[in-house]
Amino acid sequence: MSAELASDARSAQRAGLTAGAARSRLGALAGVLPGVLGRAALYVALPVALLAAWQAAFELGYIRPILLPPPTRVGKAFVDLAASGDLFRHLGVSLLRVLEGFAIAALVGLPLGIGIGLSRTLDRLTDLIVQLTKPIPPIAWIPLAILWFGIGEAGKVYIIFLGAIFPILVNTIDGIRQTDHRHVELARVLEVTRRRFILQVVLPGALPNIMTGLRVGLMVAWICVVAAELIAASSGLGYLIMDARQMSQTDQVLVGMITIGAMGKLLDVVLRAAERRLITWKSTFSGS
Amino acid sequence: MSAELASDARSAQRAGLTAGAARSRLGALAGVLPGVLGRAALYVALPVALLAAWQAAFELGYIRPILLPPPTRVGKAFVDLAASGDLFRHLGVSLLRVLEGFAIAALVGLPLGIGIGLSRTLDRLTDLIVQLTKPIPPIAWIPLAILWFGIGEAGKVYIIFLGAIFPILVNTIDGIRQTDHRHVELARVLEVTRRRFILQVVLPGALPNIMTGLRVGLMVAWICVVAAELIAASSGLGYLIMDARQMSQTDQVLVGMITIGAMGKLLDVVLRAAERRLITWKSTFSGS
Amino acid sequence: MVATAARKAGADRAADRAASLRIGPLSKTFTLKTGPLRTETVQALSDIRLDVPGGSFVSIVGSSGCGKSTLLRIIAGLETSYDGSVTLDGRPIGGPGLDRGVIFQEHRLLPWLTVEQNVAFGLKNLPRAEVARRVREHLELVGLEGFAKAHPHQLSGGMAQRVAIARALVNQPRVLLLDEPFGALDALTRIQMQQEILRIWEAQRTTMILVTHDIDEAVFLGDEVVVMSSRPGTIRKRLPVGLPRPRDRSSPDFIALRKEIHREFFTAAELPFAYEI
Amino acid sequence: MVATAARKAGADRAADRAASLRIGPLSKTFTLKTGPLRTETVQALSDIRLDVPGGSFVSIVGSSGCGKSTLLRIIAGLETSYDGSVTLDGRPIGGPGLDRGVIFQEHRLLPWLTVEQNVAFGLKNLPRAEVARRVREHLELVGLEGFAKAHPHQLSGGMAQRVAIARALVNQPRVLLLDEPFGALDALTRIQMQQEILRIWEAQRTTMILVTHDIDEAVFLGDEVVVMSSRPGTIRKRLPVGLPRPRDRSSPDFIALRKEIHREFFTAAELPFAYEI
Amino acid sequence: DDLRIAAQPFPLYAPLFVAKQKKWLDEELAKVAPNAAVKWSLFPAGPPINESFAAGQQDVGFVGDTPALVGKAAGLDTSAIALTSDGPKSLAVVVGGDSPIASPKELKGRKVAVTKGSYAHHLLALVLEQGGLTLNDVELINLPVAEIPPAIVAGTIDAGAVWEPILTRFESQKAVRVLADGTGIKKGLLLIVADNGFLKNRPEQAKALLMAYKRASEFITANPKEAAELISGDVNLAPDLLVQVLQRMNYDPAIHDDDVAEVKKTEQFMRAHGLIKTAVDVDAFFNRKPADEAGLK
Ligand SMILES: Nc1ncnc2c1ncn2[C@@H]1O[C@H](COP(=O)(O)OP(=O)(O)OP(=O)(O)O)[C@@H](O)[C@H]1O
Ligand SMILES: Nc1ncnc2c1ncn2[C@@H]1O[C@H](COP(=O)(O)OP(=O)(O)OP(=O)(O)O)[C@@H](O)[C@H]1O
Ligand SMILES: [Mg+2]
Ligand SMILES: [Mg+2]
Repeated sequence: MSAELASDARSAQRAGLTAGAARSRLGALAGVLPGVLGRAALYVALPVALLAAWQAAFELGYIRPILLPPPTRVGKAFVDLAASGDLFRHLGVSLLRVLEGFAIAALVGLPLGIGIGLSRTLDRLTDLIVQLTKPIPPIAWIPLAILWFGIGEAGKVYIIFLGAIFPILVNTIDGIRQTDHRHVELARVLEVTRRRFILQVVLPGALPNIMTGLRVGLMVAWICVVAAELIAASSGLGYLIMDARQMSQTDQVLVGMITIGAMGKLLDVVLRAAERRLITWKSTFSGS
Repeated sequence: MSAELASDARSAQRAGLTAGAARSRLGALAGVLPGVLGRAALYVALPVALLAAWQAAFELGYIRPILLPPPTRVGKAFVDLAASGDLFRHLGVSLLRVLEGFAIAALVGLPLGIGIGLSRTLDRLTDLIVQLTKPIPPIAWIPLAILWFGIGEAGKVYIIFLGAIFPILVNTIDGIRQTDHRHVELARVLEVTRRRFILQVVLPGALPNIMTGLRVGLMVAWICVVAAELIAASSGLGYLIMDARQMSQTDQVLVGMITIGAMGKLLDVVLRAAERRLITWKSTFSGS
Repeated sequence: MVATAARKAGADRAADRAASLRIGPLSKTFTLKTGPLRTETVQALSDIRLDVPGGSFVSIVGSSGCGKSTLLRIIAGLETSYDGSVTLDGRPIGGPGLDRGVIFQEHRLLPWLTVEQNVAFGLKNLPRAEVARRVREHLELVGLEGFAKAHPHQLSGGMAQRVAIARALVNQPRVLLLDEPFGALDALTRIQMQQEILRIWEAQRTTMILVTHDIDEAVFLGDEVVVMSSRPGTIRKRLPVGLPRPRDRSSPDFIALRKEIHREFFTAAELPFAYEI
Repeated sequence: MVATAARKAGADRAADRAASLRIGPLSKTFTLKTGPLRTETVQALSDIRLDVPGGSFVSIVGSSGCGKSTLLRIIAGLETSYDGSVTLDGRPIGGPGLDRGVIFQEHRLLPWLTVEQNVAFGLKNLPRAEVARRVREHLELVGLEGFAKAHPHQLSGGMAQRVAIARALVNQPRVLLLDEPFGALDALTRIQMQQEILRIWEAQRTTMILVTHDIDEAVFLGDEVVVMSSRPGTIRKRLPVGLPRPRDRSSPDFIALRKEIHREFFTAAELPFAYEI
Repeated sequence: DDLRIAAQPFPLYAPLFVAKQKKWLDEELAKVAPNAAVKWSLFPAGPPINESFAAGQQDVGFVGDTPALVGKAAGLDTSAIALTSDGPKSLAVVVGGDSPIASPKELKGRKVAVTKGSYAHHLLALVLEQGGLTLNDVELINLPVAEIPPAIVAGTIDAGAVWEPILTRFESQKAVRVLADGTGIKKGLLLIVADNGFLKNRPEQAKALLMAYKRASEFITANPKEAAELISGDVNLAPDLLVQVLQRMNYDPAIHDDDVAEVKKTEQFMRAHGLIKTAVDVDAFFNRKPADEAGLK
C-alpha cells in the first residue's frame, strides 16, 4: 500500500505538479502515519536505551543491586507499591501540596512580578528582600516554617511556595522588561488605562516568558517536595523517598524519583497545552 | 543650595524653555543627588523595616529566641563566625562548588538548549529524559551521586549541576522557540550558514531569555547547596546550616541563610551587569 | 476661498476643538556610536520654527532621514529631551495625550489582538455597543470590514497600515500626526484614503500634520507644504497652497506648485540625471 | 532597441546568469478565523500564469491585499503549500535560495547587528577585506556610509529600508524579488535608487520582479507591467512597455502608458470622485 | 487537651507503634482524659522534633539521647521521663563484608564515616578509644547514616558507624561486617522527653503514655513475630527483617542509674567535641516522677 502511494506521488510529480500540491493530496495518508510512529520511536528511544543499558550492567555484574537495583526490581517495587495503593496515596498527597504551593506562588508571583516589572519604585523596594531570599535552600527554611506555620500542611506548602515563586517572579519581571517599547509608546499616545496597558500590552508580550517561569516554578516546586515533607509528614512522595532512604530501600527511592519525574512531565504537558491555547496569534519558530 | 537651583529651574521655565531643556541643564546637580539618596533609602527600606519588626517582636516577648533569635544575636553570631574566619572558609568552599556546578550546567545547558531549540529531532530524543529528570529533588539524587562520583567534590558539584541545568535549559529552549519567524525567513532566503544563523539570529534574540535562565539557574544552584553538602562535607554554607540545625543553633542557621542570600544577590548583580553589556542594541522598557 | 467656506459650514459643531501648535526654535541631537569607542552626534533637527494654526493642514516633505519623524515624535510628546519649545494651545507639551493622535511610520499593531481589538485599543469610557459601532464604521472606512477577526500577521502590508489609520481616526483627536500613512497603499486605495482624511478634517476641524514622500499628495491635501532638508534637519521652504478644494490634480496651478516643490527638493542635490515631471 | 543594445553590451560577462521563471497555473488560499468558531478561506491567488524570461524586468501593480507579496513569497520559496507549479530555469522551486534575493515589504533588519553587519549578513565564503569592500560599496550606493556602525533603532524609516536594499544587492542574486522597496523613500532618493537598480540590472542581467504602488515607477523600470486585481488575486492585464531606455518620464508614450495602467486599475472600482493624472 | 506526640518512624521506637496499633494508648488516655486524643507527628530525625518543641507544638518526643541533650542545651524546657529503648547491639562500627580490617586499631588513618552529632558519633569515639585511638587518628567523614553502608560497599570509605535498621539490612546481606558494637561501651539509649509545662499541667497523660508504652514493650518481648507483623507498615520494614531488629533491642522504659551515668558520659563527649556549647545537668534533666507513678521499674 505504501508502494502504491509512493508511485502515486511520483506520477503526480511527473505531471508537473509541485511538491506542495502532491503533498497536500497524499499527506493525509502517506506522510502522517509512519511519521507518527517514527516520532514516537524517537521519543522513547533514549529512555529505553538507558533502561536497557542499566539492566545489562546489572546482568553483567557491573552494579551490585544493593547499591542500584536493576529496572526489573524497581519495576517490581513499583508494582507492589501501586498494588497496595500506597503509591497513589503518596502521590495524591504530594500532588496536592505541590499544586497548592505552586498555585499560591503563581497567585502571588504573577501580580507581584507585574508590579515590579512596571514600577521602578516597587522594584527598588522589594529587590533586596527578593534577591536575598531567592537563593536560600528550602531545607534551611524548615525551622522557620515550623515556627510560623506549624507542622501541619501549611508549613509544607510554604516550603514549596518558596521554591516555586522565584522562578515565576524572575521570569515575569524579565518578560515585562522585554515589552516592545514601540508598543509602550503606542499605549502612551493613546493614553490607555493602566488596566488595559497591563492586560493588552504588557501581559500578552510577556506571556511566553511567564509560561516559562510557571514551568520552571513547577519544576522547583517538585524539587522542594522532599524538603517540605521533612516536616512531620507521614505520606507523600518526598516522605516515601526519605523514608526508603533511611531504610536503605533503594528500589523504593527510585520508584519515588520516577513517579515525581512522571508527574512533573505530566504537569509540564498540561502547562504547555495551556500555553498553546493562550498564544494563538503567533507563528512561532519551532526548530527544523 | 537646593533652593537656589530650584529657583533657577523656575526662572528657566518662565523664560519659555521646556522641561526638556531645563532638565538637561540642571539635571546634573539638582536632580541627581537627592534622587540617588532617595533610591538608596527605598532600596533598604523594606529589609530595615523587617529587621526592626523582628527585633521588636523579640523585645516584646512574642518570639522565643530558641527558634528565632533576635537580629542582635544573629548579628553577634555573624561577627563571631566572621572573626574566627570560619564564615569565609564555609563561604569560599560553597561558592566554589556553586560556581563549578553552575559553570558546568551553563556549558552543557546552553549548547544542549540551543540544539533542542533548533532541532525537532533532538527535542524529541531528549524530551522524555529531560522532563522526567527535571523535577526530581536533589536530595533524592544523593545515593546515585555517591555511587557515581564518590564522596569527593564531584558528587556535590553534580547535585548543584542538576539543580542549575534545567532552568538554563528550559529558558534557552523557550527563548529560541520565540525567535521571530521573519528573521528565520530572512536567514533562509540568504542561506546563511548554520553557524551564523545561531550566532546572529537565534542567540541574540534568545539572549534575554538565556540570561533569565542563567539567573534562575544560579538561584537553584544555591538552593541545592545544602543537599550537595549532605555528602561528606565538613565545610560549606550548606554544611554550616545543617550542622547548626543539628545542634539547635538557630542563630548560626540564620547566619548561613543570610550569607547565602547575600552571595546570591551579589552573583545576580554580576549576571545582570553582564546582560546589560551584552544587550546594548535595545531600548528596553524598564517600568515607570 | 470656496474650500474655506465649505469647511467652515461643515465644521460648526467642532469649531472649539481646533488646536494650534507653535514650534520653535527647536533643535534635537542624537548621539550615535560610529566606532568601538567613538561616538558622533547627529543633528536631527536644527532651529525649526513652525506655526500651525488650529484646524489647518500642513504637509511636510523632505529627504529620508531629515528629521520628519523626529519632529512628529516631539509634537506627540514621545521625545522630551530637546532644546527649544513646542506648545499646543499655548501650553508646553509635557507628554503624549489623547488630544494628539499619531499614525506611526510602521503600523505598530499589537500582534495578539484582532483587527477590531486593535482599532478599539485606544477607545475608553464608552459603552460596548458604541465601541462596536465606531470600530465597524472605521473598518468600513478603510475597507477592511471582512477582516475584523483577523490577526495582524494575517494581513498584507497595506491592510495593516489601514488598520493603523482606523485606530488613529477612531479616537477623533484634535491634532492628527500622520507619518507617511499611505506609504504602503496602492494608487487607488491611497486616493480613497486621502479623500477620507480630507472629509474628516473638514468635518472635525482636526489640525493635521502629514509627513509624506508623495509631493502630489502633499499639495493635494495641505494648506501649506513644508519642505525640509537634511544634515541638519531644517525647514528649507514653506509654500502655501492657495488652491480651492476640491482640488484638481490636473489643473495648471496644481501642476505648477508640484513642479516648484520638486525643484525646491531636487536642487539640494546635483542630480546626475535629468528628471522631468 | 537602443536600451537592449546597451544592455547586451554591458552584460556580456553576466550573460549566463540570467534565470527564467515560469509561474502557473498557481493558486493559493489562506484560512482566516472570522468568528469564535467560524473560519473562512481567503483566496489570495487564483490561476496566476506568468512567464518571466531570464534577465527581464517585470513590474507588478495591484490593490492592497491582492496577493502580490504572497506571489513573491512563493517564488522566494517561503510559501510551499499552494496549488500549481512555479519553476525556475525549469526546476520546481523547493525552498529559498541565494539565487533569489528578496527585499521584503518591511525592512527585516536584525536589531542587534549594526548597519554594516546587517548588510554583510548574507555574505559568505569571502575574505574579510572583500566583505568590507562590498559592504562599503553598497552602503555608499544607498547613501548611508556614515551610518555603518549605527543600529537599526537609530535609523529613520527610509534609512532602514535602504539598508535592506543594500543587503539584498550585495549578494548579486540571479533573481531579485522587490516588494515595494522604495515605499518609504522620498521622491529624490527614490529616483536615485531606481537608477541604481536599473544600472545593476543592466550590468548583471538580474531577473527582476518588482512589486510597487507607484505606477510611474512600474512603467519607468519594467519591461512589462502586470496589473493584478483582488478577491481573488488574479492577473488582470499584462502591458509590455515598449519604450527605449533611458526612459523619459515626460514623453508622450510614457504618459500614455501610465494613463492606460491607471485606467486599468481604476475601472475595477466605481470611483466616487474624478481623478485625472 | 490532646496529647501531642513527636516520633520517628523507626523500629527503635517499636513499642510506641505497637501501642498505637493495639489502641492501648487510646485506652489508657481515655481512662484519665476522656476528651483528649492523640495527635501524632512523625519526623525523619531529631532536630526537627526539637524545632517543633521550641515552637511549642509538642508535649512528648521520642528521640535519641544526643538530640535530647542538644535540645536541652539550646534552652528547651524539657525533661527525660523514660527510656524508649536501649540496645548495645543496635549500633555498631561496620566495615566492608570482605574488609581486612579486624580490630579498631587498624582504623588508624582510614576513611571512617559517621553522622556528625548522632549517638553513633559517640560510639565511634568509644570504639576508637578501645583501640588506643582518637577521632583525630582517622579520616572522619560526615555522611547521613543511610549513605554509609552503600559507600562502604562501593569502596569509597573503609568503615562507618551505623544503627538500626540499616545495620541489620546490610549485615544480613553480608555487605558489611560488624567491627565493634556498643556492647560494654554504649547502650545506645533513646529517650522519651516531655515538655515541663505539660508534665506540670497534665501529669496523668504522661502516666497514661508510659503505661501503654510499658504494656507494648512487654508484648514485643513476648511476641516479637506478631509485633513485627503489626507495625511493619509503621516503620516501613519487612517483618522478617524487623523481627531481627526487634530482638536486638531492649524496650525497657524504666530509668536505671547506669542509664543516667551513660547519658552523663554522652553529655561530656558532646561538650568536649563542641556538639553542645552549654553544659546540661543530666541528673536534673531526668524527671523520674512520671515513671514512678506509672510503676515502671
Ligand atoms: N498568513 C496569512 N494568513 C491568512 N491570510 C493571509 C496570510 N498572509 C496573507 N494573507 C491574506 O492574503 C491576501 C494577500 O496578501 P498579500 O500580503 O499577498 O497582499 P499584497 O498584495 O502584498 O498587499 P499589500 O500591497 O497591501 O502589501 C490578503 O487578503 C491577506 O489577508
Ligand atoms: N534613537 C536614535 N538614535 C540615534 N539617532 C537617531 C535616532 N532616531 C533617529 N535618529 C537619527 O535622526 C535622523 C532623523 O531621523 P528621522 O526618523 O526623524 O528621519 P525621517 O525624516 O523620518 O526619515 P524617513 O523619511 O526616512 O523616515 C536620522 O539621521 C536618524 O539616524
Ligand atoms: Mg520617518
Ligand atoms: Mg504586500
